[in-house]
Amino acid sequence: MATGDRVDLLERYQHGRHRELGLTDEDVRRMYEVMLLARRLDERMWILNRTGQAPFAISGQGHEAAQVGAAWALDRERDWIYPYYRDVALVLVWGLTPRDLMLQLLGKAADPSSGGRQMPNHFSSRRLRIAPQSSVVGTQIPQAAGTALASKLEGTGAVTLVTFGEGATAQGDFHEGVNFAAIHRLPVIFFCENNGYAISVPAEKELSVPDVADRALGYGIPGVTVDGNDPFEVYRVVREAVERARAGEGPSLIEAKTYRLLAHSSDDDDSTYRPREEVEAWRQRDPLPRLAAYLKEHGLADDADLQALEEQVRQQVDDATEHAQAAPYPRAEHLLDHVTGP
Amino acid sequence: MATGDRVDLLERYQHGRHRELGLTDEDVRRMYEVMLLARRLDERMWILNRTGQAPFAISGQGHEAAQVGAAWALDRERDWIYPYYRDVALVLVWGLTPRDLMLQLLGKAADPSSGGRQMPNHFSSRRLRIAPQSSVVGTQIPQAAGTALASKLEGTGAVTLVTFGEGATAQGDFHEGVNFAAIHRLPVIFFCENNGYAISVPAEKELSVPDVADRALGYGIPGVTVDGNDPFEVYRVVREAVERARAGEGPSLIEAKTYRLLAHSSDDDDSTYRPREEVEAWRQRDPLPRLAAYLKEHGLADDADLQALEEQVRQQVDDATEHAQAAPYPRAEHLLDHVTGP
Amino acid sequence: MPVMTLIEAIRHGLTQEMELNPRTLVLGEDVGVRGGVFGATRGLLERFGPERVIDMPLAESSIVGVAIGAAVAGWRPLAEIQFADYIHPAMNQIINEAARIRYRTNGDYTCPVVIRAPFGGGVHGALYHSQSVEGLFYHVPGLKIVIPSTPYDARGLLRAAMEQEDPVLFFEHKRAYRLVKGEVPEEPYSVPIGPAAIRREGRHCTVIAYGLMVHHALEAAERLSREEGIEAEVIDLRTILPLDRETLIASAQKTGRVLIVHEDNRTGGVGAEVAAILAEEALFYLDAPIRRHTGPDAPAMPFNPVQEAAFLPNPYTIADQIRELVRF
Amino acid sequence: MPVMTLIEAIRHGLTQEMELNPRTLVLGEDVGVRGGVFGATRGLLERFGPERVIDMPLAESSIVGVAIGAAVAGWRPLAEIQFADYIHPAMNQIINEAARIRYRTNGDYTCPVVIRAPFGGGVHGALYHSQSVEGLFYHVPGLKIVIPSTPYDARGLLRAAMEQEDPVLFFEHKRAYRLVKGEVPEEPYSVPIGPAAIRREGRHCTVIAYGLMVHHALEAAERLSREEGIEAEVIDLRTILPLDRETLIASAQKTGRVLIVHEDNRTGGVGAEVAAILAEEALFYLDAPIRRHTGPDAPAMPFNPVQEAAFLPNPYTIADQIRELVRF
Ligand SMILES: Cc1ncc(C[n+]2csc(CCOP(=O)(O)OP(=O)(O)O)c2C)c(N)n1
Ligand SMILES: Cc1ncc(C[n+]2csc(CCOP(=O)(O)OP(=O)(O)O)c2C)c(N)n1
Ligand SMILES: [Mg+2]
Ligand SMILES: [Mg+2]
Repeated sequence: MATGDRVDLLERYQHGRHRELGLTDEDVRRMYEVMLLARRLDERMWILNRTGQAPFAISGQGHEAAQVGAAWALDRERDWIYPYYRDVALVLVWGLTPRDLMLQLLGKAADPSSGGRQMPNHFSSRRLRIAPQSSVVGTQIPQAAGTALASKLEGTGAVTLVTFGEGATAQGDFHEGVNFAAIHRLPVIFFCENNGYAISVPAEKELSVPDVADRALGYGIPGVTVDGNDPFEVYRVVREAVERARAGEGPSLIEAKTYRLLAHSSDDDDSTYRPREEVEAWRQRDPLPRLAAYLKEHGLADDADLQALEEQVRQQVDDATEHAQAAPYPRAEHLLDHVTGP
Repeated sequence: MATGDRVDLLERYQHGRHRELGLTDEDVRRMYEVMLLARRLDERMWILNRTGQAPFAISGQGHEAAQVGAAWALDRERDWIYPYYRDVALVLVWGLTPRDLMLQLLGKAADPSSGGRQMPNHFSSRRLRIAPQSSVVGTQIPQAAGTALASKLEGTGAVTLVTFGEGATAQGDFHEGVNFAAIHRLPVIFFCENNGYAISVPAEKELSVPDVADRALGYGIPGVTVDGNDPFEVYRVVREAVERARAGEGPSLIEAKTYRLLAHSSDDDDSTYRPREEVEAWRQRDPLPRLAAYLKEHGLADDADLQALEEQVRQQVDDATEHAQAAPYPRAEHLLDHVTGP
Repeated sequence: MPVMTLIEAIRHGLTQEMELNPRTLVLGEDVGVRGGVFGATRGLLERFGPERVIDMPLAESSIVGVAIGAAVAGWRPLAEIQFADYIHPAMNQIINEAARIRYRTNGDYTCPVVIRAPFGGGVHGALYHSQSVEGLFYHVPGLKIVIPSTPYDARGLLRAAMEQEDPVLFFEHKRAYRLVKGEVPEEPYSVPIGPAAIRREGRHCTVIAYGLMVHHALEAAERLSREEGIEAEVIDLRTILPLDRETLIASAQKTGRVLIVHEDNRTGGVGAEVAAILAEEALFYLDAPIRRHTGPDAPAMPFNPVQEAAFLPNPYTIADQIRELVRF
Repeated sequence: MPVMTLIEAIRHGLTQEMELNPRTLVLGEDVGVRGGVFGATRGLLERFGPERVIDMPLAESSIVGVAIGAAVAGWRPLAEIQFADYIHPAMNQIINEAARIRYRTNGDYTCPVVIRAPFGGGVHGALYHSQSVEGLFYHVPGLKIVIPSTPYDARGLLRAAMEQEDPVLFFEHKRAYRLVKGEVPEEPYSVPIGPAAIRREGRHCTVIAYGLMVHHALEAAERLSREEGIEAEVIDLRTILPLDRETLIASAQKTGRVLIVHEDNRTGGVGAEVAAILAEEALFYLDAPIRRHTGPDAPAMPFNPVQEAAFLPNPYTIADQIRELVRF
């Protein structure tokens, strides 16, 4: 996984890389802002968990660049996403708010994704075209193909982005979904956030090929591996996939190599299965300071700006936390609502 | 699917190809004999069906060379097979008899595979290391990986051959089984009898790659496409796969391109979905006359020998038919036997 | 009104559904050029084209998964599982996904997917072409399960399934496909999901059945009426989930004697729930123990004709059960 | 005798099983270096090596499929499904394959696969980490289903499961893992699959439960005995399939009043079959309608504490039910 270093090198030679990709300065500032918001929100969730205020937390820390890079390549106004539980940054771009996420964390009635029924980070919104997520790893993949089929039939040019970890690619549903999408050249992007582990199981025990992108070979679709901690590279390859998809050329499989900086979830202890040096090495490639450095280097922000942003984000996170804490739980008498319609 | 022609050409230049592969003359005669027996048995099954004596028949006609070529590359004394419903020739090599198959066709108590419980061509024998087959397409694939895992742990060098159609490769179980076997480098051979259709669904609607063998790419294992109507070529590539497997180098995916000469089963009518010209063209490549010609060309048999063989096979088929017809059905009071043990 | 077989009524219904709503999709194995292995989708491809009539790869989980994704995006998928015996690879998508989408989004999303599958035995289909699988699903809140026994109901229930917003399992008895005939209106109509039908009134006992067994029960009841003066009430459940509790309870209270008949395995079958409901709600009206006459607890139906027949309830065995029940 | 929690008894049992038979394999997600997400397999990898303790890819169908293939070849796989909620992708391999192999080969093959899975709620696990799934399987002939409620039984039933030749589903209530403690002999022993246990004798009514609910029922029964003089008999099913009909019938005949308690959804749950058996076999002994006190027919348990608690039977609600039953 030396991609990170390679890109760092490249960066020294390619000043203003974002502009070459057609991203405005404002885009980059916004990207950073979302990544920071996702990170701080996520950190707060863990604090709430560790202080006994939230029974569970699951982390996207480390994955923010991959998510934001992908999100920026899509069209929030018409495209669909099928996120998974690490996609805090992705769904923030898509329109869920910090309050929404905190309401779900605490199981409150106003949680727009599930009314306090689902665990944290189970995102859903019909209005925002965020598909209804479950916890069952892999099931969303054929479903995303089904949504892409609908878009194809409608001729709207809408694209579906479906995300998952590398572990999910061992599931039968991954194969069935990609196979169907490839046969029918559906406008769907299979976006794998490869953090090297499925809980404790390392990639070598989940795959027999070096890269998840190699799996694309069996379906005759493009498979691209990209440094998932570099939002611009991710943006670039996803944008290409989006163009292909909108042009009717079918699906792509994109693998963003990244790392989760924390344990799998608040119930996990990763110290038994991840060497501390490995974690430390990846901390050095944390996408947040990296993008902060880029902002400064390219004159998009100075230390004062970044400080102000931190402050603004902290307020948002505080507000979301307080709002969610004050919000009521669902009522017991609604337990049987929405089982079926009439 | 021009492989057939290519090999026909080759044949003209490679006299005695079987000897180069290490097959004796006797091997080739025996291969032909099994293929012929499988064909005539299969034909009789259809006759019994068409005359109302058997409720169902499902055909291996056209697939015989692929099956016999593969079977010859394995060791009947220690290797395992997970056959599917077209594998009449394969299981004949493995030790099931024409009587056994006819007993199952007619649902008789003495059917050794299932005691008259399963449909025709559902092969099974613990003694012969023929795995217990169901009708559910694809389920045998991870099971075969499990058996190969056992063999690996036992260190016996035994190899597992699992067969299926190209349609089966769309199933999640195909992916999960191959993925697991590839990760653990298990001694298993995934042998696809690609006849171009899953009932009526043509390969282009089951796969998005030209060859089933391409699916191997996603697992980093060898994928080989071979003319399934040429028993020697099949023998050659399977033998290579067997050697790899026994040497601990892991699984292979082999695709034998072939064709079913009849409808999917006695309940099917293929005239709606297969152009007659296509069927006719494949009839020209029928592996049986092709091998008969080879036998004659290489002085392994003359017309009289072939005639005698036909006669001997006819007697075997007659005997099997009469035996099965005379055999009793299972008794109603055994309906609940073998649901579970104590 | 034209007379149709069960399978014709379904074909007629599928065709009309495709006409009525341009967002209706048919998807399954061999549903295109082959028209389905039983012919249920014959003619649809020619009429509605390969965009809306999709021959799926041999992968049941994706048949349902793709249908769910299309439904989530506002389409109306009509998925076919070629045989109920092969619905198992899709159980995760059906139970963990389709059935929970409305609930898990607190009603924001619905998942209107209709999944048809031929089920049942008596056609020499053996262990994997004879299964009854409703017993595996009627325990799943969020689903609706429909099993029509007549062509009229088949068409009407299909309409009703397509009119509402929940996932529906629509099981069609394959031996009834050509055996059962009846009048079917040309124009679209719906038969509501939920209510059972009293197919025959009677005062001596209640027979509760569904699918092909309704016809066997009616045959038994007619014979017993003619020959022995026993008047059995025969109820056709039609909908397995939700069950029509009121009709069942009322009939049990009236006759005091209840026989439940199904082809599916006994333990944990639909009959268990029916018996439980009656043991809760009508206990003191019962003059005889509740009886279940069902497929036995064998994994499935053998191929050979002797054991296949031994597995299946038939008009004679049903008549025997009614006789014993009434004489209790 | 050492005192262990339920999870310790299981870990102890798994370790012993691996020692007792060198053909025993443990396979599942995170069972290796991580020792299982609940710690059930902790220490096994170190002790028995990666050949026999296999971290499987995230693919449940292959976990069971590979286990079947190993069993067919004479091995003894002990598969773990990380949460019962994720057993659904493996339903095809369990129901259509494992459960039918003995039957479909007329006894030539057996399929001795033991599949463990933590189930049940009350741990803020929400819709996908709280499910009870036994109701989806007890309808499947060919399977055995075991749900221990005590550490002693957990160890003994695991031994029994490994001693016999059929596929066994072994469900462990995850909230009971650390909550429930008890004595467990050091040496291997088995508790037979099949018989229920009468955990408390009583004459006023019978409470039938399994898993964690046994403990809630006992708590309710003790309180009612102390405070109100009501003596409830509490039966722990232990084995869901096959059911111990004799014990259930005898107790129902003795007390005349029956309450069935389970966490699983009501419709089509194990309680339905228990009620049906009693309505068939003990009808005229019943002095009150049979009652079921179960999880409601919601797709699964919500995350928020209010609705999670509302979903679950507890000692207070069970006591209420007993009171009403006895006063009927
Ligand atoms: C079908 C299924 N099996 C098991 C689990 C338990 N589980 C939750 S996340 C996870 C690991 C997922 O790994 P990966 O797909 O790589 O995603 P990551 O968490 O690493 O981002 C497992 C085993 C599950 N949720 N669903
Ligand atoms: C899981 C499952 N789904 C559907 C079927 C019905 N079915 C039986 S054979 C078949 C086609 C199989 O095609 P392929 O794998 O290419 O094998 P072939 O019959 O062509 O040799 C189908 C759909 C089945 N048996 N199992
Ligand atoms: Mg991962
Ligand atoms: Mg084929």
